[in-house]
Amino acid sequence: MQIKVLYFARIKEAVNYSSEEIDLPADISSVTSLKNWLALRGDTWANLFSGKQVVRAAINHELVDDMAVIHANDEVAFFPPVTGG
Amino acid sequence: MQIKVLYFARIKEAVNYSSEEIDLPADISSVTSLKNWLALRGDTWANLFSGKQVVRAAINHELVDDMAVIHANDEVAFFPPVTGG
Amino acid sequence: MSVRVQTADFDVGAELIQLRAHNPNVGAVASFIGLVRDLNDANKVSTLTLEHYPAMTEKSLLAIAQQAKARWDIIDTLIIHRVGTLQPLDQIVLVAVTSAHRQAAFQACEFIMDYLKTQAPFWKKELTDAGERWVEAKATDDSAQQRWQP
Amino acid sequence: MSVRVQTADFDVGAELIQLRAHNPNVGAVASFIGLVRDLNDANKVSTLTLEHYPAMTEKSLLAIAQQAKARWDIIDTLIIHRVGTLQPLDQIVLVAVTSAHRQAAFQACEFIMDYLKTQAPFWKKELTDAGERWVEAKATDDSAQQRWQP
Repeated sequence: MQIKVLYFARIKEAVNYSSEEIDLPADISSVTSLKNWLALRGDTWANLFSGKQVVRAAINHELVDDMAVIHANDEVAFFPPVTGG
Repeated sequence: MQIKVLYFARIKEAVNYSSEEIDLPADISSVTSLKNWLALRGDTWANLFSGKQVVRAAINHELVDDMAVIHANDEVAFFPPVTGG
Repeated sequence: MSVRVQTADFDVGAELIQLRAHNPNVGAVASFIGLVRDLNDANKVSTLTLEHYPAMTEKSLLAIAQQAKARWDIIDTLIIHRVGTLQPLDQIVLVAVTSAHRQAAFQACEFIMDYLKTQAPFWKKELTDAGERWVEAKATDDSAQQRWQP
Repeated sequence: MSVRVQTADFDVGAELIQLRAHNPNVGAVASFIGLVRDLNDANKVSTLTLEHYPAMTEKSLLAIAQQAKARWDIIDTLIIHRVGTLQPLDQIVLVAVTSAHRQAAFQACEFIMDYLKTQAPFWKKELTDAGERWVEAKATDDSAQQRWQP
């Protein structure tokens, strides 16, 4: 299925772009499985998404935990713990 | 000994004046004994100072409890619980 | 630490700017404004008159600010309290605290308000549709103050 | 409930007057201002740049304000958060809450700040004398937020 993925802050800088359209393999349907799948893209991605760093996720502009299910056309965002205020 | 006594808010209105100089009998040396002594002045005073109402006290501009000792030339103030803010 | 008791109104925006002026250590300003409401105990309030004990009031407020300063890592405090006759919508009190981090500013600001409500010599008299009356002290204010005690 | 995310500065005095304007039920205004400090983790800070997630930010702040409204007896809330590049002494955030009585306003204001710090999609990058760096999230902010959970 087709989804949009956004990256913010230090993650955006590390992967060097802010958004992409991804056509997900059929077996990738949760935040966890998407993270694991992204981690296979190479060292930078493995470093970010294999669990060594805390990476928060939102689906369609709501914070979610890693168990959350991804649906077609969702906007998934990855970012470090927030530091506003 | 000579002291100054001030009254505020509903107590001032009840006794109908705001301050007086008092020459205390020798055996009156605490807030409690001063209250008991004032309560002997008549119905209005008894009503205020015999313990039916909460009457707070300050000596020389500091809140004190009824055990506090009064010294010559002290400024003693009596008032209801405060309601500022 | 600044304490003012006055009949005049105050400009909250200007006071807060003044309190933190030119101090780049200030990361947090917590503040509280108390206002005259038009309703108390189901009666319409038309005026609120604040009496105080002039020789004691500022001293008492300063002692409260000093306790807050001793207890939390704060930079500065401001307390302004009005006296005299006020109307609904009027400002009564401003308490503001500056600090590096927000927890200290919030806690000290609440502490000052809780102590001011129970220790500072002010008394409110309301003129309502049921006549003139002294405002009664609230048990909830006593318990709010007592929670800070060790 | 009003939420604004903007690059422009804001006038705290005017905002607070606006928030309580003409409402004689408001007896209490609790507010918090967050400011850029010139020192963080022992490094001199020259600029602070705030990035955010535009499609999510206001929605997230509104959800936090709604939770506060559901939990306390408050009248209105205002959240203004700046984005872009700021300098020491600059205002970052204003949170203000109006209510009849002070406890609800204080609690809701602290709650909103604690949730904003841990839930709203803002990220700070500092330019310091040691170079550019992303500000790290603090464990103390997580525990501040967790204390509100049932």
